[in-house]
Amino acid sequence: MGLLDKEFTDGNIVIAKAEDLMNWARLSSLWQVSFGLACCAIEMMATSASHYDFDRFGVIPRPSPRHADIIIISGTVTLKMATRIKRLYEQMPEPKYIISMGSCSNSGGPYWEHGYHVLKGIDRVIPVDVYVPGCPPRPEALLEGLIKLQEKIRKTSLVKKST
Amino acid sequence: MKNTEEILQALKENFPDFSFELKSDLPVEGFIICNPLVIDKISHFLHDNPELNFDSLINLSGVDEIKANQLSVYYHLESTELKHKLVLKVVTDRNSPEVASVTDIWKGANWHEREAYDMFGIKFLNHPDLRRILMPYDWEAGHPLRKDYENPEFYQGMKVPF
Amino acid sequence: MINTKSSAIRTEEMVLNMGPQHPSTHGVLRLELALEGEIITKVTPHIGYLHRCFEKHCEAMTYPQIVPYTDRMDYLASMGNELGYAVAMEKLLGIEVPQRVEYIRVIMAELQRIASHLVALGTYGADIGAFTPFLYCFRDREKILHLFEITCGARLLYNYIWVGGLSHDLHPDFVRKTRDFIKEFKPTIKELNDILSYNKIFIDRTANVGILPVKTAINFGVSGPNLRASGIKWDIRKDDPYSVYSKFDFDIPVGKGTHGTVGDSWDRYFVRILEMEESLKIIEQALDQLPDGDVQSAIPKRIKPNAGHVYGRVENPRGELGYFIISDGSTTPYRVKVRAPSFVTLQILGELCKGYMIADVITILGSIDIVLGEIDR
Amino acid sequence: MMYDFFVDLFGNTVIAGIASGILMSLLPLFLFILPYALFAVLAERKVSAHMQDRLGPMRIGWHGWNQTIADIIKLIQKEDIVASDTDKPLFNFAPVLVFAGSYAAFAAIPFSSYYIGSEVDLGIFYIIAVTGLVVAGILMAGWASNNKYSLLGSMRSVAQIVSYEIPTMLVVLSLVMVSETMSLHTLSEMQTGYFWNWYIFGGPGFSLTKFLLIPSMLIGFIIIYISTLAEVNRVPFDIPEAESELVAGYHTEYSGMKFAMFFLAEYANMYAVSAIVAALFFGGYQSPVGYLGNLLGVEWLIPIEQFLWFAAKGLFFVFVQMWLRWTLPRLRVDQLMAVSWKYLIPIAFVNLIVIGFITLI
Repeated sequence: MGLLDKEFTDGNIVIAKAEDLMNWARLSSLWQVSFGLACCAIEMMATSASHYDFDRFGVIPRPSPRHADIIIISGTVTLKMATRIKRLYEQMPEPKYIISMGSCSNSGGPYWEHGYHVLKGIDRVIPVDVYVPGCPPRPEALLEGLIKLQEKIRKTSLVKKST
Repeated sequence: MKNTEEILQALKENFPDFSFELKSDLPVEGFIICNPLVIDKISHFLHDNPELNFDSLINLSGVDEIKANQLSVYYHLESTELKHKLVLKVVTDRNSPEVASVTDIWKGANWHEREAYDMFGIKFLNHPDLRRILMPYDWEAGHPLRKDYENPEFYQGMKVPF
Repeated sequence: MINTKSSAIRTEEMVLNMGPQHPSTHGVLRLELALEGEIITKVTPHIGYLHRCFEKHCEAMTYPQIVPYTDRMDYLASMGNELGYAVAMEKLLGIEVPQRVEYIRVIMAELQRIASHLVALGTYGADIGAFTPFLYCFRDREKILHLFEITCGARLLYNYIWVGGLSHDLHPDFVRKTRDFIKEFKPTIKELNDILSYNKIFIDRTANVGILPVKTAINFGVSGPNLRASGIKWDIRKDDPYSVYSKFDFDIPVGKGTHGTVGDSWDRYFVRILEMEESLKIIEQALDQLPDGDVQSAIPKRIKPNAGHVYGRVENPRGELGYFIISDGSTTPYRVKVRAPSFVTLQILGELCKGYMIADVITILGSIDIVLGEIDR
Repeated sequence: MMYDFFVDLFGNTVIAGIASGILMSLLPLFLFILPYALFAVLAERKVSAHMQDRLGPMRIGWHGWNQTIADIIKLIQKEDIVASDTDKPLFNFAPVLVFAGSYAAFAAIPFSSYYIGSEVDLGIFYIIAVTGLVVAGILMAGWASNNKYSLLGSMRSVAQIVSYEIPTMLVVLSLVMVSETMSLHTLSEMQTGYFWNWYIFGGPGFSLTKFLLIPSMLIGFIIIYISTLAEVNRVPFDIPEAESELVAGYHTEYSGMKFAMFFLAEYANMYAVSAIVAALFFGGYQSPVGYLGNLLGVEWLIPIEQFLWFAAKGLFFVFVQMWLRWTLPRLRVDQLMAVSWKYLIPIAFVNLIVIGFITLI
């Protein structure tokens, strides 16, 4: 079980500092599953390549889901593929994050109406952290999505939220 | 280089028992309608005859002609050596569609026929491996490119419509 | 005493499941490999993980609305897909398009061919283990994408070539920038050759692997660079010319078996490099001859063809892309069937891989250069 | 000498043994391996990036210098997945064994004339033997994961390491023949003075033998470099973890810190073999041009200089390994075996005989 599953009832300065360090480490080293689905995967590859260089943010592709922290759903998810993606997601160790890249995986995109074999949004299968709109999103948009995810991770806390 | 009329002539000479019908009134290409159950014999002839030498099947497409209550298959043939082309069409009943497979003549027909089976439910006789190809193997809602196809509400617990 | 019967080790075939998530299946392809040790006895491809119902969409959309969907089939060669659709539709409608449109289409299609081949070559290098050429190829591809971007605003899926015309005229800088690109790109082909094509290890890995004889290739309906690598000069741009290709002077590179047998993986790889050079030649000629005119004058206001059917085809980077369109006289097609080159080409994988090792499956799969978007449609 | 110091201090050999042992074994780990591994992983990413027209990590620390620290802290936080069908004891033990194997090798590596973890007379053979543990660990990992890719990867890896140990041993043997010692410390001491005393240039002294030995030594160096490259599974011999074929090879199923241990072991191993090459052929910790300490008459500067020289030589060879990785494609399994059995072993063997004759003269 990951460290994050334990929550503290009240925060103090030690926990706050440890939390900052852990959040910093997680947001700085988001390893991605090298997993592409469709058109968006090409833009994802372009983002990893020389011109946009995902590696600047510490994102490197890992072929095995066991090594990865983040999965970018890059393209149309079909019903046949959805069960596999769910399985892939389950194989990743906690804490794990998901970026839904492109209209297709957000909501079915251009295939929303007549796509008898298209899943209308990956969030029907697995939880999504950041949605990146576009068909396909430009690499800049994907980078923006990554930065948004980093902001989200920065705000996570080990302290149990009081209700 | 032969045109469709000449090929039709050659076919009629070789297969006096079979019926052929040339349709060339519609734009843009003319085609020959033949019997679905002997299309493999006709294809053998077209492939092996040195004067016709149709060595390549470029395309095979199923079509749902719902108004006539029939399914049809179009074959686009080409000879890379003699550089002529031919379109064949077979028509079969919509309720029990059966067409002879041409996979052992043109191996490339294999997946085309599987796709036609997947999308229209056309059964290709003597096909080595007639399974669904694009849709999941456990898809139960029918053949999606038929005009009267209706999509299921759920597939393996996932909602299908938007 | 040793009982030979009980001491015999039980052996069984191992079935290795490769994909749908695997770094080098080029998308969501699933291969079922039957192995004996590392030797392949049978390969069964399973496709359909990206089946996006293109043909169903065609039956529900009007003719101009289909163009964006064609983009999304072979997403590495969107311009080629659009061109194929436009060629088929113009054949069905019987309309002539202005010369400027045809020239721009050719320039775009050839630039797209280079971009697509760059991805193919780069990922091929990455499959074999050389990662750096992949990034060099993407760097050069980025320059082509920039040219597309100044023309129509999109990087990947353009919706640029319409039935009867184009969505935009060229940017004023386009001709100059394209000439600059050609000048820059020529040395990088040499760089790619030095780092990858003539590398001893690369040749050892690819030469004599996955040999595809011409007869088998034609029987399977293989087309494009894969067919030409087997040593036959078959190119729709020459053999069944469309658009204005008959006006240009260019060669059709074929596989020669330089480092092994004709039709092996190295030939399939190298034919693509030679094709990029030929594409540069075509672009240069087209830029020189580019006529003036209005690119939208021939676009029909309402597309409503007569009942009939047409098979239009173009030479896409991956081979012969054909559209079989049946019209019933309304504004939407009755049936569209796409003859996708990768769909046909992937069938030979089982034939090519038999008796090779796991590593060779990757080599062969990379060399036939498939795009799953087009296979599954 | 550390041991003697503690005997004097405590007056008891047992306590002194334990104390010096802890100090001796912990020192190289904390002072060298971890910082080195962190640096090497970053260097790998930076080197590859700059070779590929990219920048590499830029956002985390100045030019991404904290990148690997973040990676490690993140990996510690990750969930440790043990799939239900794995062989759990082996699965958990394998990364430890792999890391222990590569770490143990550092014990006999002479970092300077004043510091060797453990000065064994059979140093070079100890290193080669103890890195054999890595093979066992990899095989364990591959088997216990219950994953076909892992199994294939580990089987490839074992076949590869076993075949490439032979040319390594043959070259080491020829060096032993020339130098008549198996202790890396003595070997380094022999190559003192200037760079022409290095074994790559025929060894110390000026005689006919030295000049006759130079071509053989060059061949020996090339063979041992290639085979050590294969032993640490680097491109062009990275088939056990071949990303495009076997996903991640034998560590496909490992997550979190266990994966990090494989990762660190790989980089530690890279340095270990580079250090062996440096110690055998490139004068070990000896400076090629003399010491600043001698020049200034400052005795204590010499060990530090020696350490820096040794680190620099090792890192240079590590850099060459990275350089090759990002340049070359990967070989196939049968080709890999062919390189070893058809080319390297016969050449190394002939080389051994030639060196034997030369030393007899």
